[in-house]
Amino acid sequence: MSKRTSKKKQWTRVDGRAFNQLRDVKIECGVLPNADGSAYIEMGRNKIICGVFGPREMHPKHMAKPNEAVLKCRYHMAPFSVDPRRSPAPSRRDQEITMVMRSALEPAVFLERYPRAGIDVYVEVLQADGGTRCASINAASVALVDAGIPMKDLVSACATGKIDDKVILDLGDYEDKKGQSDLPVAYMPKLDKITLLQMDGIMTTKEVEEAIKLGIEGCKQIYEIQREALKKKYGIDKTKSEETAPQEPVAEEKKEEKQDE
Amino acid sequence: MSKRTSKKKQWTRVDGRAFNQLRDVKIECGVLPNADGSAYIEMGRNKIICGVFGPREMHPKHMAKPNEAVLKCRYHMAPFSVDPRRSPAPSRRDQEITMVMRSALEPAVFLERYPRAGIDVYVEVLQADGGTRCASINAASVALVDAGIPMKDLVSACATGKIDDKVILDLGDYEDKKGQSDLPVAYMPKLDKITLLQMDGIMTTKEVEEAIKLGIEGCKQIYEIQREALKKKYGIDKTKSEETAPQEPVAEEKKEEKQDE
Amino acid sequence: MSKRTSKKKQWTRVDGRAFNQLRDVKIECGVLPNADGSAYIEMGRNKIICGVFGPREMHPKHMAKPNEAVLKCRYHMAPFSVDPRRSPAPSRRDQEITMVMRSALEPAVFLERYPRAGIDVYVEVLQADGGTRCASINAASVALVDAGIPMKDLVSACATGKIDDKVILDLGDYEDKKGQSDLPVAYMPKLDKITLLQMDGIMTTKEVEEAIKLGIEGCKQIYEIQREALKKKYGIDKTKSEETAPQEPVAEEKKEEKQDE
Amino acid sequence: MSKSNVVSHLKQKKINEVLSTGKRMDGRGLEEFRPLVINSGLLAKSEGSAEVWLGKTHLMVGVKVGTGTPFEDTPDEGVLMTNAEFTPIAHPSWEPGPPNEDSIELARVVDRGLRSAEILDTNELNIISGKLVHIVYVDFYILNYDGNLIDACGAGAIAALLKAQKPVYEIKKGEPVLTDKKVPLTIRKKPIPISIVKIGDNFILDPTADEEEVMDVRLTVTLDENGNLCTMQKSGSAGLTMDEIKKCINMAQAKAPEIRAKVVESTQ
Amino acid sequence: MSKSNVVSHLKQKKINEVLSTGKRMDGRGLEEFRPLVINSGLLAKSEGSAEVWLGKTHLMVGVKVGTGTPFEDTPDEGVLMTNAEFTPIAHPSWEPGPPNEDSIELARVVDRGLRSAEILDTNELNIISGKLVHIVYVDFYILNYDGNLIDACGAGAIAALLKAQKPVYEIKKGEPVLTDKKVPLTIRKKPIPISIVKIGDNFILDPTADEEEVMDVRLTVTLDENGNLCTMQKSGSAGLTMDEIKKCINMAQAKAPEIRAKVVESTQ
Amino acid sequence: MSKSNVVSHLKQKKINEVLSTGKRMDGRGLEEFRPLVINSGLLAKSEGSAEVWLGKTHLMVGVKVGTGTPFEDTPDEGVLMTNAEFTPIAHPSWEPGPPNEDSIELARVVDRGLRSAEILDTNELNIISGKLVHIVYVDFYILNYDGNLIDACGAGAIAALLKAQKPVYEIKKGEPVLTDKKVPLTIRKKPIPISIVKIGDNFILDPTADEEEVMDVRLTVTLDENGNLCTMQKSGSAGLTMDEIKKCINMAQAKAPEIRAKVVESTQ
Repeated sequence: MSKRTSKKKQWTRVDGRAFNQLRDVKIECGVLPNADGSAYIEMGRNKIICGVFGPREMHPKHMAKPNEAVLKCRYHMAPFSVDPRRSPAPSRRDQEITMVMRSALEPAVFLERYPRAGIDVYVEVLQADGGTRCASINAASVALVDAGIPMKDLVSACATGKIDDKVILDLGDYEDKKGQSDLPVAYMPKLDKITLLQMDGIMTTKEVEEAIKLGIEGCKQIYEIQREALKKKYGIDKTKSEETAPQEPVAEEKKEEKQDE
Repeated sequence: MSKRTSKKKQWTRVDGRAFNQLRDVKIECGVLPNADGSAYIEMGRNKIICGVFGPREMHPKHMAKPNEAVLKCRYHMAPFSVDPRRSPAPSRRDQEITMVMRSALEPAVFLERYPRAGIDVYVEVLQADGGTRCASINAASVALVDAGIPMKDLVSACATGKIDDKVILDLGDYEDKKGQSDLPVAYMPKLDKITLLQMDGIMTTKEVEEAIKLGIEGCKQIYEIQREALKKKYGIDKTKSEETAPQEPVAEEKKEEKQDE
Repeated sequence: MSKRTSKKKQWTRVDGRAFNQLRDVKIECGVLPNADGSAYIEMGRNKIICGVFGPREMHPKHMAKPNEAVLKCRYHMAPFSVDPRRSPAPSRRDQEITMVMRSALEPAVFLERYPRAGIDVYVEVLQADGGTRCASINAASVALVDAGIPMKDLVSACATGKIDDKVILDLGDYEDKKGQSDLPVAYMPKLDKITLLQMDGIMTTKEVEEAIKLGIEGCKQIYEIQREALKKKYGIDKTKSEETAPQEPVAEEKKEEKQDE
Repeated sequence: MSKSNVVSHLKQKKINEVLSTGKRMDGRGLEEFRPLVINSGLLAKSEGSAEVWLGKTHLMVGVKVGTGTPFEDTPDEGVLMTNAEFTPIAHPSWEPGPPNEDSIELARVVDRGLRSAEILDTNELNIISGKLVHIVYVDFYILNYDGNLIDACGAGAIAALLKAQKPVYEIKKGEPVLTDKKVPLTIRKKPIPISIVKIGDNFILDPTADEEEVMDVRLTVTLDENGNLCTMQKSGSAGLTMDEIKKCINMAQAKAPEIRAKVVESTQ
Repeated sequence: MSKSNVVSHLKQKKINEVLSTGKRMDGRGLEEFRPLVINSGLLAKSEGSAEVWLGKTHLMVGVKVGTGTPFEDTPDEGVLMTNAEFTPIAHPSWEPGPPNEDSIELARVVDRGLRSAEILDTNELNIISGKLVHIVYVDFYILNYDGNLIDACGAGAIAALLKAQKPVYEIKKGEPVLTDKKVPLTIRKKPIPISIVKIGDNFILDPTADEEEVMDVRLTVTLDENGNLCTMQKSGSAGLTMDEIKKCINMAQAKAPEIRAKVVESTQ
Repeated sequence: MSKSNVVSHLKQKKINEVLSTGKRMDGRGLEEFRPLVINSGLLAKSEGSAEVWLGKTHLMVGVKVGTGTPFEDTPDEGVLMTNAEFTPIAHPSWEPGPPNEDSIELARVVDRGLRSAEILDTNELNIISGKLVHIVYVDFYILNYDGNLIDACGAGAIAALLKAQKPVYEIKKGEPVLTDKKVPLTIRKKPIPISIVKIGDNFILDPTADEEEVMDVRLTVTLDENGNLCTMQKSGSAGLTMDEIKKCINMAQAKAPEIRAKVVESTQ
């Protein structure tokens, strides 16, 4: 660790990225014909697909809430997404990620508009390359908009971490494993709120603050990519405003019609 | 395989049967006092018992169908039925056999006469000797009649297979394991319809046709044994006709009384 | 076994107790703020805690009985209660103990006073030292009273066993493992009824009778300790009578208020 | 086995009335068993087997002898495993699925009787110390339920084990080699469980399903051929006095030799 | 796939009407497949993979090559394991959870086709006799369901296996040592399943979800490149005559080479 | 922990009113903990143990040291396993059964704190490379739930581990032999989790069950004795600003040494 300063100049990342550079991110929305909303994301070598169903009747019924919709999430990995092959049964890690993903998305959704309903957000990881939870949140956020769910903001997520005592953005699989710490962040850019924050490994308070700030910068870049993906499907904003987040009234009308069926 | 013709003359089966000869088949009906209908079959060394319950209230209720009864099946093997001992938990093979058994029996049952009801067909394999799915269908078919369920026809089943490039009837356990292919058939003789058809192993189209025809011949023999078993319990047909399948009006009356209780 | 008579004089127990002497027993009641009733017992090195909930709505509803409450029990061991660590999933032994515990407590409870209700008795073994089922029943009995459930009598339990052909009271872990037989007894002293009786190992009829009588003596001692524990929480008996079992009318009133809420 | 409904209440009343005359619904005396028929050895693919009828109660017992690693604390001892399955054909109310409380109690009580009697010589089941031992599985498979499963299974277990054989392994260069030979298992005891059921003031043996439904309490007493007790198990939601327990033990003592004789006879 | 409700009944009526004109709801001919697109090898972390679209049916096939101990009775043979997962994103009515009856049938039918054709040389998958063998996992992952999963998965399995590689082990002093090398799996056959569905009096290929919902019966016929049958599987609640079965086999014989050609093409 | 019903809504209103006065329902200051009492080493049959009371929250921590085979990629390292059980005695609404989402999060957050701090020297837990290692199980057993389980379990884990011992193995002729000796585990760090809960505009420490029921968001910060962060975990259905996060970290920094001191004191 004493080599920190001396090594600074020649320090490079395994894939040649700058410390504050994201991996390539590609998002496509509306990829699942049977889902109400969907999105596919590639973030580095991560390949993740998300389908959203709802608002629909809550199942099981006794879990419904009288004054708001329940956002049900499920983070799941394909057996062939990792090496060696994994069992399709959910692990404790999967269940924890399911929880934090829900907690990252809930603040962005107008749940109170659909009392007694359920909204299902299902994430399937087809290939994992470090930072799957952040990539999943990015896809889920776009899929929710695609499903016409009224949102307060998009949720954008990416991880930061520390390697060789240096705080860097968006660790890939290889960096993840040799990193000193890992700090995933989800962020709502318009509302300026952090909705996911986890950390493992040893960091000083200063490093944590640095890492969160770096993470927020990353999230802002992802936010633009998410907006582009939505624009690509739904066309240029009528308002020509900065806003690519869902036009709520329209989305709501769409939903109400749906419920009238 | 080039030896096919030269070997034809001296070819014999391990148990001395002719190529188109069934193993000994013994069926007894009404063996379970607590079941609405039941049958026990020995087919070679197979020992299988089947109990039928219903028509009765469908459980769980939400699985009931508004315009017909649901035929629920379960194929299950005793831990001591095979060597080495097997776990009592159902395997994927068991679940597949459950499916094809249901699909083999459904065409023969007047399900539309009992809307919202459930009919349970439970098969328990006490000793397995090759061809358990066919033996199970034979027992189940008799047990359904014994339960007074109105039937369009009996379902009779037996397997054919290929050994030493020769198509033969009703493979026993030993033949099953060294056979080149296995082709179980279930057949409704009066209606001339095949209700179960599976095949594994390599066969030409011609061999498949030959095998199915041979299977149908076997089914017709089993049909007579099934009829005898029913006659033995229920006495000689009043109609003196060929028909030993259930006299539907009687069977229905019996059922209606039952439901009035 | 031929040494029985000759060894009688110098025979001693591993912890120096007399043949008819209990291990130290300590019972405290009302230890769980969230439970309707609770008790903690130390019996030798056994450390067991019991919580009672109810009478409350039966869950699942279809298990409710129209003319009495259902007494649901659960005997459960902490992973760290034994050596080596055990899985938290219930074993067949746990399920058997659950059954006999319920069967030991039921005769003492006025179940008919709470039709359709459920009463949950949950036992958690924190440290096991032989005789956990008896210690659990002792705690559960006190916890039921603490919950205000009207009782016909307290249930007191302890095991007897045979070591070196000698019948002794309240076997500890070490004795349990080298003993020739084990005979747990639960007993209602006022009603003079045995509500739990199990035995394993070889015993003559005479030895069994001797063992049951010795067990009853042990139960009577435990009964006093249970009464003391209840007195300590609820103060001296107003009636100054022998009875420390619950004052039923009071207990019932308390319950009725509860149900009116 | 709940007594909660009206039908059950009427059944209880009727059964008690008949019992008070010293007879049973089916005409039996209070301590009389239904016909017990045991066919042993009829399953060719099991190392031992018995088919048991006790009145309309009908079940199969299968004994399979496999191999496995011994428990760490008993490296030289084979293992006995007992399991009961309540098949859905045995009773209209029995659902398919994992073992329930009743089937666990059934297996446990019979199992404890076999273990207490040390019926098998577990050292004889050793193949290679610490590495490979025989595992003897005794599986009960209930085909029709009409009460008194413990006694029927207990009797069937002895019959099936008496006929059971184990394959012989030879050790060549430290490795086990399976031979074609089979030798009978050594059966050291013949423990027989007898269940006594109390209904009202009456004590009866071999209860039917109806009698079990309305019973107050049951005591199962397992006895070996020396008249010693191997296991006891009380169940049901009532208590018993000391005198009642003595009475039950005496009833079991009187009946066990008769059942044991039938078991032995069936295997000859 | 119940036909119990009114909507389904109307759908059935409509589909039958259109079929009687010799066409399908989507304009296809009765024996015409929807566009089949296969991208193989796109998952870098799997030893083999294929993404399959068949119309709106969309799925991934992942092949992973791991190691394990062989089965006792085949100590020199590697193992092929097939599994299908119906993800909840694939259809609004599919719940997350353990495999259901349909996903088990799907995996079983494809698996039986691969096995019957002896697609892999299991001896080639041996590493150390009796101790270590390769295990080849073929996992189907359904992303969007619009019917005919068996044919789509069957085609995808061949594509994924054709591109799959296995890591090479060297044996040093009797111990296996993993090297950096990878070699392709030997694929000995290319069995292709073709499912024929009967609706009313019409036989069609490549059914959509709507067509499967109202079908009377389905026959799946798996064929190898010699035109031999490897597997058949009838499902659905109706029967078939001998002539109908012959017709189905002929339809499958006619279609399989076209599908096989697309699979092979996709891997080049 | 749903806020959906009327009772809960009134509770929320009431709690907010009191918080706005700078106090809590039970009279505590916003950053004040309830009394923390830890009894360590009281379970004689565990290798380490601690009983923890935090107000009415009551739990046991048991440390067991067993053995097992190491993971393939870390053949020289022992294993730490953490598990939390929510017993049905701890709260009227807790049902018996397999671990739920909350108990998984509890175990995971504490576990990640211990791992990040590299609390155990996993190489010290090696017995025979690639074959046998110590496995250290830390089990949390919740006996009464009144909020703030993470902090209570985190403190209890350190107390139990500080007192824990592992049995000593000697290697004789390449085989491990268990001796009578026991030596303490080397505990390299003392990470302490502090959970900050936001209700309305107020940030509080050590929330009760009622406060957790109405909370907007929780941030758990685990700190080692150097003031470095080992783990963070945000949960709850609201977001936090950067400034709020800084505030939370500061609150945790200020409180952790006090809790750590109590833990250490309890083990002396």
